[in-house]
Amino acid sequence: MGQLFLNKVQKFYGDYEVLKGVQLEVKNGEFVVFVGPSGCGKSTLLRMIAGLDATSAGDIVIDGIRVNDLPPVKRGIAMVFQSYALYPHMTVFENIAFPLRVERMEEEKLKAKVENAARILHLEQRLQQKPGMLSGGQRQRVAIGRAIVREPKIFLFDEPLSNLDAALRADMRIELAKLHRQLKATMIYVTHDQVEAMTMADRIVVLDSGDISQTGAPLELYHKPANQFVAGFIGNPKMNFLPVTCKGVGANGVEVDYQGQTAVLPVTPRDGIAGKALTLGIRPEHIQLGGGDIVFKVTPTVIERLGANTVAYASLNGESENFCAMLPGSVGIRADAPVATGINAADCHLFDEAGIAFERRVELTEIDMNVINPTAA
Amino acid sequence: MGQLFLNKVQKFYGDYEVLKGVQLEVKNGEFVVFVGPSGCGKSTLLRMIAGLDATSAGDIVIDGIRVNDLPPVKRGIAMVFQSYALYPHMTVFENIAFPLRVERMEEEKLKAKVENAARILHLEQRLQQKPGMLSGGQRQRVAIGRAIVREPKIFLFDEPLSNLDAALRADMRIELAKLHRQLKATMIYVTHDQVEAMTMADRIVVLDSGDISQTGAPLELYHKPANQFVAGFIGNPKMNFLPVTCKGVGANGVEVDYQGQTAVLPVTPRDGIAGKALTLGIRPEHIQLGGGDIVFKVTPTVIERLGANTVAYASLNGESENFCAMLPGSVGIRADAPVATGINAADCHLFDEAGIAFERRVELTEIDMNVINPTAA
Amino acid sequence: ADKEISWIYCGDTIDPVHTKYIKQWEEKNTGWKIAPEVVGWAQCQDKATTLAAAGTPVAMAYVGSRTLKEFAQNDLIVPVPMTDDEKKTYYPNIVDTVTFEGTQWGVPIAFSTKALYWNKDLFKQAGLDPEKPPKTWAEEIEMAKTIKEKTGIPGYGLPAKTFDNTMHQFMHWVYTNNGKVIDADGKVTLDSPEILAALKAYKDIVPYSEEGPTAYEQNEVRAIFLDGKVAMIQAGSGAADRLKATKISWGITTLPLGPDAKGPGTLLITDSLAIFKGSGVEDKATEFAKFITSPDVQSEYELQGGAGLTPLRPSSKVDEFVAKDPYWKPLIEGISYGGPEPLFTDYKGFQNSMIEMVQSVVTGKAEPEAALKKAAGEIEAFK
Amino acid sequence: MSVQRSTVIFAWILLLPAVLYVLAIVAYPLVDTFILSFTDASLRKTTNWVGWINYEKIFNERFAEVIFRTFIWTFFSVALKMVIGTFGACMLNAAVPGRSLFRLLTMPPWIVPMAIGIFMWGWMYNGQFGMISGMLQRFGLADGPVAFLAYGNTAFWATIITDVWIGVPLVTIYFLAAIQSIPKDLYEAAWTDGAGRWYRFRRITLPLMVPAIITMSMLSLIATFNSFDIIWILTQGGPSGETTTMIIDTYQTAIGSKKYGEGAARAVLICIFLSLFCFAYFRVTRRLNPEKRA
Amino acid sequence: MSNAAMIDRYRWWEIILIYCGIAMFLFFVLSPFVEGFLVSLKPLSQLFSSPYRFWPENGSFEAYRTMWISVPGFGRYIFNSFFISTVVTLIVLCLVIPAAYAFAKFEFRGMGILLGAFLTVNMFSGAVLLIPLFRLMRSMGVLNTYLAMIVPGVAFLIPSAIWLLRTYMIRIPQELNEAAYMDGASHFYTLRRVILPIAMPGIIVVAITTFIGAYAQQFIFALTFNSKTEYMPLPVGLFAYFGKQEVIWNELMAASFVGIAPAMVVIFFLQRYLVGGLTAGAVKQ
Ligand SMILES: Nc1ncnc2c1ncn2[C@@H]1O[C@H](COP(=O)(O)OP(=O)(O)OP(=O)(O)O)[C@@H](O)[C@H]1O
Ligand SMILES: Nc1ncnc2c1ncn2[C@@H]1O[C@H](COP(=O)(O)OP(=O)(O)OP(=O)(O)O)[C@@H](O)[C@H]1O
Ligand SMILES: [Mg+2]
Ligand SMILES: [Mg+2]
Repeated sequence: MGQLFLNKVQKFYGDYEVLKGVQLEVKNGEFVVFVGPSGCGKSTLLRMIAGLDATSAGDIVIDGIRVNDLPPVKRGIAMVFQSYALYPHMTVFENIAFPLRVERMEEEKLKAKVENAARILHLEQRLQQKPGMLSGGQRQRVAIGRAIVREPKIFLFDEPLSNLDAALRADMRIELAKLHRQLKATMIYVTHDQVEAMTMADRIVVLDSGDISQTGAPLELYHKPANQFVAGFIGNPKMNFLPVTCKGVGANGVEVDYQGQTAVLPVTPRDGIAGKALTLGIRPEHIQLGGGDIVFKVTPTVIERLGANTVAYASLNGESENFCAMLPGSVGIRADAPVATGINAADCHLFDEAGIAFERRVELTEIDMNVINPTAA
Repeated sequence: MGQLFLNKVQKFYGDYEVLKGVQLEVKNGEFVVFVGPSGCGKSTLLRMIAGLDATSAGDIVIDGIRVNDLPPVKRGIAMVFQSYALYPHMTVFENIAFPLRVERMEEEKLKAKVENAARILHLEQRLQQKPGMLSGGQRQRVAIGRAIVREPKIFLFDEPLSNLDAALRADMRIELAKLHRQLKATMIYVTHDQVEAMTMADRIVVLDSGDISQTGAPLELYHKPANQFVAGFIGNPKMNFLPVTCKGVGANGVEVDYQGQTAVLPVTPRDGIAGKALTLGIRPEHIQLGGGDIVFKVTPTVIERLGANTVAYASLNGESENFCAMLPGSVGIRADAPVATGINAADCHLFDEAGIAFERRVELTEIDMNVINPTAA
Repeated sequence: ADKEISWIYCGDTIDPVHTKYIKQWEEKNTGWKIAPEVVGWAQCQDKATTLAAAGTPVAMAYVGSRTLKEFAQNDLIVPVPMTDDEKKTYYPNIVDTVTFEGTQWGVPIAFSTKALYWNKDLFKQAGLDPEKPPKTWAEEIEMAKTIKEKTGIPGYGLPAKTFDNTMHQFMHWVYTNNGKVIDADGKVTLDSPEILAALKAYKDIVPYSEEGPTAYEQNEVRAIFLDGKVAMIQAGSGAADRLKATKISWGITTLPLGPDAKGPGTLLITDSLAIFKGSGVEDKATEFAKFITSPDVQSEYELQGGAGLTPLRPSSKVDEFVAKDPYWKPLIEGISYGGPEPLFTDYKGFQNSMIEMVQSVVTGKAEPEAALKKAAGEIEAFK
Repeated sequence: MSVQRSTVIFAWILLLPAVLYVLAIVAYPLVDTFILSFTDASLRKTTNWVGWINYEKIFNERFAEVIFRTFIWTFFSVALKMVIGTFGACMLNAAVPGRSLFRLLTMPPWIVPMAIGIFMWGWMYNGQFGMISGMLQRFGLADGPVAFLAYGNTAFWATIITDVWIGVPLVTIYFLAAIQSIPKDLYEAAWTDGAGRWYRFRRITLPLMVPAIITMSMLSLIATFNSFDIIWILTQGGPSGETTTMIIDTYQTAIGSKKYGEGAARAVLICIFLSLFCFAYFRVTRRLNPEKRA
Repeated sequence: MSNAAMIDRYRWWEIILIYCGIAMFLFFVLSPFVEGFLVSLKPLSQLFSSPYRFWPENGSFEAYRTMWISVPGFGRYIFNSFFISTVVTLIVLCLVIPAAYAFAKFEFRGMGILLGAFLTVNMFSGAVLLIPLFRLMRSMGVLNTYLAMIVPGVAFLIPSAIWLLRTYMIRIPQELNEAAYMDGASHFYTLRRVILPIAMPGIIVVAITTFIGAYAQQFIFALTFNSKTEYMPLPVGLFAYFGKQEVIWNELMAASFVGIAPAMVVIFFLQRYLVGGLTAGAVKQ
């Protein structure tokens, strides 16, 4: 119960095509996160699933029933808004009870349900307060409480944590994850914060201007991004991209040349790429001081010391801060003092001119297959 | 010239003492960040320095002159507001030019100055647009532009990045750091995001309900927090605290007992602590799987896989998620599957009952002294 | 420059006759100028009063004669005594309307009387002789009844809205029964058999009047009559003028008489020019007032027809006029036993009590005797 | 704190022109009226100090009735304005084609000179020739002319309706604005939970309009309490004084009967009543938003 | 498929209900105008005829022509109304903008009382204060000039204008003031360069309400304080269609429609701001 199928869903605003035929299947009980840059259509898609916005073309199917023309309540979904949309004039109790009042649930049952929800969300003490007196995190929980009392098949969240400060966000993230396990409901979660996406999702859907760019488990996206867009979007700090030339193709992968140094990257080769300009991708956390398959000198311009690790930014090829390395916390580098850095071929990603990734020969099992597909476990 | 001295600055709202005698000296050209939980008085202090709020008691001295009764413009201060406070009806050019128009600067000089500021901030293309058409980061830069044209001695920033999304925030952080180096002005920056504090500050001032809890370079606060409040506030995820008992004091430090295991922590001992209940602090990034001076089994309840690293949360002693470990990205742990974790005595912090830290015997020079006191370099 | 005589002139525009004679007078009296200010009927009286009360009176204003007593008592206007010769030129009783404490306080400039109009078609329809209008109240009530019962159309148009002419209309009944509200010595004689009879007649005729008399004032009732939806009304000359434009066949006669009547009567309403005290040009204003109301000017003004005015003075011209338009005759005949608007210091207070009295009888809230007693008691305070 | 003192001085400088203007034009006549209320001022040129007599005179039986009627009249008029205004605002808020035209069409009663609007209503109410009576007869709902202004209670309601009519456009527009400032996501949230239109109106729109309703009630209470032209033109307070409100009575006393002193006393009384309302209003709004403004 | 947000999508019967509701509402609002309009079309002689006929028999726009003849100054009256209202509006804005700003942005002792006092002024219909006002106007020597209507008109329109504008200005973020203050701008400079432009929608609302208040409603002052026909405003001009015996109803109504047309045009163009401006100001208070 809670299975969602989007079939070539399209959305037009006038002539402007916001969603270009989204095709997606969400399994029952799955936690799916939509990520993507601002304006890519995440909210629009979510609102269409909710039934708040009309679908221009395509089908939205929930549990086998096409729901395009059903109002939200008939779809068995509940939505938590970014702004929480709490009713300012009602107490927390009444806010949570609202969906039940709509159903005219009898008082006793209603009370039991609200109190149960409040217990799950640790809101027992707040039931008689108005939303105006609550902190951001508490409000957020009230909004969730309002969603869970209805026992919907599918929860929709639109950037629910973006109004919270970092500490609270971390706490709420954990609570949401636990809630998911507890309720076993299908959840669809929109965010543009990819840390949230990585930590919470069973599966991440990366949207790029109205299209699905890649779907997959968080670590699959991290380790095997299908294209340069996903590679750049997933991972923080952003992946570094270096222009390389393809020297040739061998059994061990593709040989590339970066400013005279060559390395063989363990990716599945394709035909006819010899001599072509390709893009090499390397995550900041895979850059090390000193040796590696490819080494180069950089002069960090900005150094951020976060305690646990140190992030160094440098200009490569004269462009502004396009190179970033994440190094251990106590690393001895200084701004404006050149250092030698290196990367290992095994950590590299390779993209063709169109930005399509060459499949990496990474054994995901090495990383712990159970984590990559936790639902399969 | 941009030296600031706060002498026993107090602020009352009615009977409520918001600031309890703040004593602080800011050197010329320093980048000082005020951090602290919400409501601790950061904004109030900043607004008092700016001259927006009156000072209840104490002196605010800028370059040797007591400015308590001077209006902001006479203090040589510029402020960037959290909400940017851009004038929505004026173009970017006019917004930046505003302070110069107030001074009735002649048109040509004004134009030159605005254009110069726009160049520094990469706003040349936007000068004729209205703020409503700009993205968050661009607006932020306009607000900074308005501050820099006046060439103030001191810049004040009140959570300037909190409205931006994570990616933009990272970019702006770098730009602000560069701007600081470029202008060499004194900057005072308020935030409750301690990542920002760590990465940007020459010196961090941790405020705790109206009092300064500790002042120091970012890594000093990270490695040698003066008390439990600072220890918990600096570092992300938060430091873990474990209740321990003092077994005795030796030459190598303090011997503590945690659930039957003992370890000698390399901290400067004090008299009469034997047998007392103390608190051991250990950062999540210093927890490792397997061995260590103290080892214990935990059952992770929530696991966040960020790609580069994995954060595991567990309940210790039955409390909710009070234990957090930051492990390598591809670590093989699973929720609800117990694992053995360990910590090294050298990484530990120790606090007495009042929360005051025992000084750690960490050689900060080992970590690169230049980084800890960059201005001294 | 020229000395000015300010004049509050009621209406929408200055009558061309007046314009003509103002010019004539100004030519004769060099150095003097008449400055008329045209103020709508609804407000002109109040405006003159406000100005006087505020201490900046106009020289001369067109006011209802009924307010003259109030003005005089409060020392706002100067008397404008008439010579006996002058008095004689007017129809009888007219001078009384501006007389108080033995002298005259204004110069009459407009005059109206009422007569009974009846709709011959409706009479015919009801089986009555269309050429025989009622002569007495009893006949009037009886005929109204017949018409109402036979045709379903109300027999009588009774205005009883909270409006000044509700009292006026009632005063017609008072004066057609030899009644008096206040006698020459200033004694209130409202509670008299004559007036009680009038009030009772009102009560009797209500069932045969239009639905909801308290919603209509005189002009509205007239409009209903013009529409053929009521058979009889009391109205002034204006109605005749308008009837000409309709298909109704109508007649006009003197107002029906009550049991105690001595002869045809009507309420004599005059408007006067009052000369305000303190304008500094009182004498010249008086002179002008007399000029502009002098027989020739006045008859030219009032005999234009259509305005609803009745001539103030008898003259050969009037006779000619009556001969031409015989409907004038009953309007003039009533003057002989007519009476003025009763002069009270607080005229409005008095009027309100009278309206209240009429309305309470018309709506059946009170019996005539009780209503009359109550009103008589109240108006004592307004003398 | 010098900073703050200069700010306060500046605030007063800003206020001064308006304050002085109103003081000069209104306060003087106001004080004059207040003084007048203790005299026997009339058309007579001399006036005497009479103390509280004018106030004592007010409280005869008749006036008690007038006060009572004024309150009832005001209550119904304001209540109807609020109800119709809310209704209108909701209707005009609905996303249907033509709504901006409809919004424009609500304005005329507000723009037309009040007297003219009232005359038009006078026409409507006319039993013989008016639209309402005519239509009622046409549709067989009445078997003869219905003279609305003829009877106490119909005239009472007729004047209220006209007053409502004049007040409704501003109330509607104001409420429309209030409705539009309610965040849209509240409705979406409620709708997601299955709340229908009516339910959403009852549980969200209405409660969130309360501040606007209170403000408008206050402003229209003042206007309605002082509403003069409507009753004066339609009924002059009749029939039998059944539409006489305090302001009508004040006018009749002061302007009609020229008893300026007594009239002034009545005016002062009206003022006292309204001040009490104002006071209550401030108390209520303070309770509604206890926190100072943002 | 329409693109309207789903929540605004109505079922057919809901649309019918909404239109019925709107029709009911507009019927209430407009029916007197319908009656008035029909009256203006009927020849005077036919005005009073029963049974009631909705459509006038041989109705015509004749009254719209003759009204100019019956009251030759009517155009002038409209002009006067426009002129007076414009001047009144300008003066009110000049006085009210600073005052509303002070009420909205500064906190000082006595503010509540003063605000209440302004509301109190709203309570007095000019009618009650007529005679003292007259004396005042006289001593100011402005009787029988445009000023006689402008001066008191302004006074009685100030209070509600302050209320409206204040609620609007409260919503302008305080940071803008502070930012300007930081940059050394004087209070006055801030008001002129920052607040004024931002408050424009609110100011337009106030301007419209003031204009209309002055345009159509300020009857009694004109009547009492001015005697010169050439200065009279529209409402007084309309009363020129009242004779002693009779009201020229059809021309009166025609004139009313002609008279309010200019104001309607103004509203037509500004109504967007009217609702929008109130929206921004309506939430609190
Ligand atoms: N009502 C509308 N009319 C026209 N275009 C719209 C409308 N609503 C959204 N859009 C456009 O659709 C695109 C997708 O908007 P959407 O709100 O779904 O983005 P998003 O992915 O949620 O972005 P964000 O992360 O900023 O919330 C945007 O380019 C936006 O401009
Ligand atoms: N005008 C005021 N009147 C009374 N108390 C105030 C006022 N302004 C601030 N405070 C109180 O002063 C304390 C400090 O507020 P301040 O805004 O400086 O906090 P902050 O550290 O900036 O918090 P945040 O991170 O949430 O911005 C708070 O407890 C607040 O409630
Ligand atoms: Mg979105
Ligand atoms: Mg703050």
